[in-house]
Amino acid sequence: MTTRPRLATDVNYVNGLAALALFAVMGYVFMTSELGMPAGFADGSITASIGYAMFDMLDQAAIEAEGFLVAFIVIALVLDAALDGAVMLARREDDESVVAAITDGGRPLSGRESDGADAETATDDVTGGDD
Amino acid sequence: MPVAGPIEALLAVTLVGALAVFLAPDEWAGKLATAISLVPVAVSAWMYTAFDGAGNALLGGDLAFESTIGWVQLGRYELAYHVGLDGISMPLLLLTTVLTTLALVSSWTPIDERQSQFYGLMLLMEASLIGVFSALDFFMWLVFWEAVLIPMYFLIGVWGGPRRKYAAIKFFVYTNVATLIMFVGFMALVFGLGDSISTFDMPEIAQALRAGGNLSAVAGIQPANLSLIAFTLMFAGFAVKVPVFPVHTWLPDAHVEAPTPVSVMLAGVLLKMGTYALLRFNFTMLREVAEANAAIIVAFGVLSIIYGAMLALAQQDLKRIVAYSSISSMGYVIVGLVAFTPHGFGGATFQMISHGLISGLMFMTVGVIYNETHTRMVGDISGIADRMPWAVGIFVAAAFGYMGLPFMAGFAAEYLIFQGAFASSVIPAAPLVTGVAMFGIVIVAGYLLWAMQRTLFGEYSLATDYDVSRAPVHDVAPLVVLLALVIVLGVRPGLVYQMIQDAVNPLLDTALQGGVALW
Amino acid sequence: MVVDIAGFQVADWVALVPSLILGVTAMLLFIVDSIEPRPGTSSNTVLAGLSTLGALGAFLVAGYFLVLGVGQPRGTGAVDLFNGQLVVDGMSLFFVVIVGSVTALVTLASYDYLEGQEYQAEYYGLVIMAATGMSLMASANSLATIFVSLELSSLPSYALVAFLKKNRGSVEGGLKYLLVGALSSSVLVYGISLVYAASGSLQLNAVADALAGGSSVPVGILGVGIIMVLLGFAFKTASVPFHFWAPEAYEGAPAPVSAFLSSASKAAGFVVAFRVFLTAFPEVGGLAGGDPMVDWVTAVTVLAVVTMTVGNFAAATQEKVKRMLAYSSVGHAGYALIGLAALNAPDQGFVLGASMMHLLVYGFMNTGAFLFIALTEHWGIGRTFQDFNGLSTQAPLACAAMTVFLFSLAGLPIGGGFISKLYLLAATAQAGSWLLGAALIVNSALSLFYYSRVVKAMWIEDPSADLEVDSYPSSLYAAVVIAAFVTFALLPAFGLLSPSAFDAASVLFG
Amino acid sequence: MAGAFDFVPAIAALPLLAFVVSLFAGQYMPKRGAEAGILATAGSLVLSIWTALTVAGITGSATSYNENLYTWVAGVADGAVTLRLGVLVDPLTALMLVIVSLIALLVHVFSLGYMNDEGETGLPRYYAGLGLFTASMLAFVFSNNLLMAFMFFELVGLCSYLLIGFWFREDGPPSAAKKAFLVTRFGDYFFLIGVVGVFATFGTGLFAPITEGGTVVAESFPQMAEHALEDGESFFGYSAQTWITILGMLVLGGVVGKSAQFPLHTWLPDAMEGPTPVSALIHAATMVAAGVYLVARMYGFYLLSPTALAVIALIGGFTALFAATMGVVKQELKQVLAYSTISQYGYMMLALGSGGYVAAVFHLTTHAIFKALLFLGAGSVIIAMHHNENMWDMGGLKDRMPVTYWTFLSGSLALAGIVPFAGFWSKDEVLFEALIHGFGSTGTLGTMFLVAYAMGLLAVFFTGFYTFRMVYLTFHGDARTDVARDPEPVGWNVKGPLSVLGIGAATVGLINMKPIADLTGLHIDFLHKWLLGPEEGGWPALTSTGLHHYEELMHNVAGIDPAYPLGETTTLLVSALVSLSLALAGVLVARSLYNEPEPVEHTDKLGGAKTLLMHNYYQDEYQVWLAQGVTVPLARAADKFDQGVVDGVVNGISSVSLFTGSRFRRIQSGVVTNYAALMTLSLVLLLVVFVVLGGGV
Amino acid sequence: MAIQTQYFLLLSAAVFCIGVYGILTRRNALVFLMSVELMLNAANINLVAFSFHHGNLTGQVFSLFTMALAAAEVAIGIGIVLVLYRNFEDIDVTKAATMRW
Repeated sequence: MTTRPRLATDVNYVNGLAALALFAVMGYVFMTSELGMPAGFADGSITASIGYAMFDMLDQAAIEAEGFLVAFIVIALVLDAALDGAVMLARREDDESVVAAITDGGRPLSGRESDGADAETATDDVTGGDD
Repeated sequence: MPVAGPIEALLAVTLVGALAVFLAPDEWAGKLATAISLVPVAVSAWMYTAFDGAGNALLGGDLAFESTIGWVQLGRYELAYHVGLDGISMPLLLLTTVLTTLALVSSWTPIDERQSQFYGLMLLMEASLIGVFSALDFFMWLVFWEAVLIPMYFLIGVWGGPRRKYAAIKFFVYTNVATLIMFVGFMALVFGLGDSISTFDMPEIAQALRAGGNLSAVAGIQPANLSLIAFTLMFAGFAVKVPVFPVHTWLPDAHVEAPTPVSVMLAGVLLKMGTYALLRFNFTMLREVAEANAAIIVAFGVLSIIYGAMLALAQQDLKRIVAYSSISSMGYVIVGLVAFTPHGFGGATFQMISHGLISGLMFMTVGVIYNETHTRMVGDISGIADRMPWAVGIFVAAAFGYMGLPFMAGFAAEYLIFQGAFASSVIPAAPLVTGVAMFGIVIVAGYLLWAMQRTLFGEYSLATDYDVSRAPVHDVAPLVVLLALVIVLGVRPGLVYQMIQDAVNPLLDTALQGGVALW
Repeated sequence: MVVDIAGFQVADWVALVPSLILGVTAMLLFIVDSIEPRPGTSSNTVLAGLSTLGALGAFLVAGYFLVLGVGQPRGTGAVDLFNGQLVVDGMSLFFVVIVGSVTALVTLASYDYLEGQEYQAEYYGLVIMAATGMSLMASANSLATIFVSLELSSLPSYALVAFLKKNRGSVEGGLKYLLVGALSSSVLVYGISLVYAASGSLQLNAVADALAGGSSVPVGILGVGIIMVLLGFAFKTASVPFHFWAPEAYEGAPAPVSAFLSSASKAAGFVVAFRVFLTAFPEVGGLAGGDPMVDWVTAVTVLAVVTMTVGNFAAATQEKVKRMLAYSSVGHAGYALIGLAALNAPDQGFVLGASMMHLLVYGFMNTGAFLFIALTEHWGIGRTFQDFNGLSTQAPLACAAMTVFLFSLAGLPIGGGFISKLYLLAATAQAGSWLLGAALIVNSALSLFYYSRVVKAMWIEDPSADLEVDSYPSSLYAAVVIAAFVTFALLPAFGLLSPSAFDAASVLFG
Repeated sequence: MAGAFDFVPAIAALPLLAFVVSLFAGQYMPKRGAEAGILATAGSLVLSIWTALTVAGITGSATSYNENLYTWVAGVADGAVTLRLGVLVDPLTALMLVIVSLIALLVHVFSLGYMNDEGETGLPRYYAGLGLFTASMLAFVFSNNLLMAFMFFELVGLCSYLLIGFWFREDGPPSAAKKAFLVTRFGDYFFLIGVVGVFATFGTGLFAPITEGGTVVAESFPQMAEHALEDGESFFGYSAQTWITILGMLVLGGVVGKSAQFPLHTWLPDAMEGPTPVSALIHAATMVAAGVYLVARMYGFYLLSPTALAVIALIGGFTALFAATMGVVKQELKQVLAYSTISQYGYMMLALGSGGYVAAVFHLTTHAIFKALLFLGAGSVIIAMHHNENMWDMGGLKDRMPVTYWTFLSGSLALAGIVPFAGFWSKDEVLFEALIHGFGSTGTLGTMFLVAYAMGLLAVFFTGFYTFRMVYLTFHGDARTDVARDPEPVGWNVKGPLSVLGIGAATVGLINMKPIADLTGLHIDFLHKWLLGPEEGGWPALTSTGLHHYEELMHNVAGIDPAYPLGETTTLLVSALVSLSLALAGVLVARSLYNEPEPVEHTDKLGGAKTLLMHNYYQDEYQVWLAQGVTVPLARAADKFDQGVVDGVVNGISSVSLFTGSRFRRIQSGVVTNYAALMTLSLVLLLVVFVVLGGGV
Repeated sequence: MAIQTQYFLLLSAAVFCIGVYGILTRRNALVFLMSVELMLNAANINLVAFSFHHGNLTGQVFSLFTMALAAAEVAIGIGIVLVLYRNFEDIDVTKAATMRW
């Protein structure tokens, strides 16, 4: 029962090798790439320019950037949706009674004893799976 | 051009009829479907008498009952509803309508559950088959071509024998793959024609290909090789439908499991789709490749004939015997086609008709006997002639028809094929090859006579526990009609052979050069 | 800025109306949700009706715009909005049509499906929000916009998959979807950052311009970026190797959500992929001639082959219909990828158009198939193939519809799937991509096998004694039947939409 | 003006009508369809005689007739042959028409006694079969081209099948019917190739050219072959000579099958399972003659190929001897007759092969009469014996059924070749022709003829022996069973035909008493003149089926010439004496062995040869082995191959796919960490392939 | 003297791969989410660095959006982890493996 992060003792190091391999490839590619010297920013307030860029007021920005107004509006929607979704998921029903789980039909599932749920959380009748 | 011609009427009647039959109660679905199917028979019979086509549909001949409607614009290509008949498709259309009606009548006895679905599907199949034989736009043709599979799948799967599910899915997947392969081949040709072609109109494509020099490279493949590849792919695809050795194994399973009327349609009409397509596509559009590879193609034909017949010889199940012999019979068509002679083409086409009738007759007769005995195994029945004299009489007649008895349609067809193939300048060592192919007529006699001796004659006995009596009239009536047709066509092949010749002769008009041999 | 739509001089943002309709609907649903007196008291009818209307509106307006020529060469030409952050052209409208129609079907079907469930307002809100994101993806023309709109479609989807909070399958599906999604979005955003590193821009046309220079482009960095971006989209389209979420999410999710994700979300993923790769990277991929800098065409070819193979082969041996459909959905992603793979063809618009048409038809047939699953879940008859045995005796209409879906998915001429699949095959032939063609044939055959297993169960097998269907939920039925009708009608009426697809596709190739 | 020739098609059409009437209405007729058959065959006989008279010039000037009447398949394109049905009437045709319709009529009448009076069921089917057979046979006879001949050749085969298998409820007849059809089908296979080849080579199958006002409008294929030979053309890569030989040999396949020549003779003894009238009509007098008739019909073609002639002669001579030896040990009446039939047709082949055209036709004629007689006589005995055919159960029937005995004796004398019965004259001429041509022809051809002659001569002895063994066992001595003591009486419908034929067997030889004619100088070789034609020049040269033409060809092309080692008259007499004395020797041996009250089997004296003969030289065995020991296992093997390999591949692909699928789905382990690992790995892989290796760096 | 941009790339790659490593080796759902955050931030490093490299602010601005998104993602993520715990009594991501193959 993990209720809080602990130092993991069952770490799967073998999988980790994939990450190392990825790093090796990426590192190789990056270090062999030819990149010129940084151009650096033009003079002016970076923060203000960021603000202008966010609202598509590019003509007022000191440092050039693309407009991000659409992204800005959309990110608002994203946060909205995330909030809604998170609340929906997190909310605890007052009523702890079990709602019929629609995806599991009323008939026994074949071939998978462990499917469905424990007796107290699901209505599934997992007896006698036929194949 | 008139839009509502007789072909449209045929399609409409069968489709609407199918719908009506689906909704009809089981009790009279069979009668209703039969009644509906009489309309196509009448219409197609009228069409036969009013037939005014001339020449080959794909090579600029005059089409009968032609109509064209724009359908879909797909990228650069224009798809159209384009139908019409020539001397090749008219007899096949007639075969379809007649055989469907007879098959429907022969269903009355064996089909006793889910009848409205059965008869509805049969009519759907008829509609698709009519489409296959009349469509002249490749894509529309393909729609009908594939649409045939769907009713067939259900007809075998629902009403078939013990292994019906296996047979149905095998038939389904096998022929579907074949279609896809063939499709790639044809599309490669269309793309090879490049800008000169902006439709899928088969006549246009065929004429562009035969004009020569219109092909250009596709994806780096040079025109000569392109046509060889296209030919190979299309041949492989159609060969499954025919079927040609070694892609025939779906057929016996499908036949054995299918209920009798479905076997009748399968052997009688569906197999002809394959040879019809071979004739229309491979041998019309890519004649030069076919000629260059005649040796290989004829080898497949001869192999199918002999091998199919040998397999038939080893079978115990009457239906299986007829099924394998269908492979053999269709092999003759291949040999006839590849001969590139007037009688070769004509005989091959005539064989499609005649085999359609005769194999339909054979299957129906076996079905009639099965209806009474509930077995088809050679060892289980003997002396059935004692109890069902008329059915057995027709069986004997049908069997001799199958063996190629003169004055029955089969002899005319096979003789013409042999005549055409013998004189072929395309087939290497044509006389010898023809002679080998002809040996099929001996083997076919062997297994049919053997089967008849064992089942029909001798002392009466039956392994299954059924009381055998004379077959009901509505079982025998279709047999009589078919037998009559077989004899009429055998005595007077010209009834359809005239128009067939008229349509196939243009195929030989121009000599084409430059076909690449596979090796 | 003013554009001419059907003779009216209107502001250019009008072209965005379909997406706006969806966005506004989503907001309305949130409002309904927040003003309801107690959670769950809002009328199901109002919610479902509102969302269906919104989706339908988006669909109709987008379709109407397509007819009018908005965003297309014969009409206004592509409408650039917000300095190229968004673009409304034939392709975007085409995909909004797909998204809108699928969403409408899904919300219609959900009316019955959600009966008695809590959080209905949230459900519809999230669906429409995700749909908004998808419609924006269709129009997004900058990597930034693409990323955020992609997330707008993803985040609600995670929640939707886990919507059945008490159902372990649903939650597990949601979790896997979330985790794989999170991983994928970080890969995507990392890829975007590398593309930015190579080009200095996020706006697609600017990226293309920057990369067209050639010599000074750090090809290695760009290559890593492109591959990562590709994989980011692979997640959205449920393509190998980022498809792992799909079988579980589709299986666990409520069936309408599965329908939604496997049809609309996939289509949206494809439109983004099409747009990014064909607007920003054509020269990099060598489409303009010459050697490719980063051969993403071949990469996509490999992914397409592997995707269709993995999807179909795994689907072939499933026991549960829904999971089979999930895998088949992966397989179809592989088919649609042909649009980006067989680009060696002389007529590239043909290839891409075929892919787009396939996604359109797929939208209807696959949605229909999953909604049929929703129906069976509603009936509670079980999920395995055997559970469907003899279902046609109880529900012939629904089974007939399902047959249409499955056979159309398999590419038989009973629905538009026939033509679209053959067109994809033709595209491979034209491009000479024999590998793709062969893979398509093999997989198509295999798919016919497993699709017909369902058909066989429904029509051929005998029903078990206890099979009983006691209700015929009208809206679910309506959705299934409409989907079936459209699937079927797309066979003869394929030509109504295909010119739009081919035109829109051709435009992308200049 | 409607002459006889306009009614020739009706000769076949009448029995065809009888077929239809018997089949559908026979069961409502008092004689179950026999009426229709008798009327029709009587009509055919009348028309045939009228035709023959017309040909002979009795009803006007002598003439022949050759017209195409029906276009079966019209070849539209260039190079597409047109296939027609037509009528050719020349002396040969006319003669054969009379024979066939006469015997058909008699057999129909006889059947009233054999079938109707015996209370058989299924008689409409029987008479329908007879009617169809008669129609087909007659149409075959007047066919004017090879294809038409083939078509009716096949139809008579069908009728043979149906009639042999008439008693289908028993096991034997259906099996025999199958064998008969199958074996002849095997021969017909070659025949069909020959037909196709002839049409492909010459574009026509006409036996004789069609003339119009003295000019040829359609050439015949023997003529075209002749021209090709003269012009040194080549066909299909072969010289004309070789190709003609090939075609001739192919057609010969059908002949050998139908005329029951070695090695395809095995079906005929089995065919005796059929009703005896059927045996008489089909398996003795007419259908079996079809093969020989065909060779005679296209004799102008065979004369172009000495090789083919030699083969024909050898087959004929060998078969004559071979079958005769087997006839020696048979115990059943009809079996003896069956082998005798095979043997006699061997003589005809011998004659044809060795240039004895007239002799062959002569023997064909006489044999038709006396063999039909013998079979009908046997039928009469069988009726009397309650369908017991074993000669060892008979004996002493002479006194109880005198009509049968005397007519049978007449037939037997004819068969044995005892002067002056019909068989003597014809058989003698056959042997004589073979002899003189054997001496006269050059090179190996002459040697072959002599070999064939020797075999034929030897067979004469056996013929005399088995014939009279049969007569003695059946009619002489004491009755050996109760049935034989009290045989069932037979009616007029049996005796009538027997009488007609019995007189015929005694007298028909008079039509061509060549030796007498040669000795006396009287022109009584009527058949020779009949075939030669009424005038000195024979038939118009254009007809090309006349004897005159054949004689030219024999001399010019085949190199067959007569030579008389002992002088013409002496040779003739010696030849006749030798064959007659051999025949008499055979008769006497039979008499000494079997003409006693209680004859016993002497076959044991043959030692090892007995087994061989009883088993028919194991001909059946090896053919059955070919069918069941070779073909069936081969078919089974093919079936195994098909199920296992061809279909196995199909099923294997499916299994492999599903197995692959079941492995692929294991990738989806359900553990999200594994997914992440796989995603990472594939990312690495893609990066390596498309960035590092792909030239990106 | 600005630092070579390549080293920023290397750094971001390192951070990215550490994130991947975390995902691959740890089973705790929350750790999984944290690792994803690391990967997102690796992208941010790139964006900011190349913003400077190219001399435009596009990357910088975009990095802000990335962060916002990360937050949204975590919100949903936490929600799902919550229901996961309620259903499986655990937040071990490998435990929720009832659906497979």
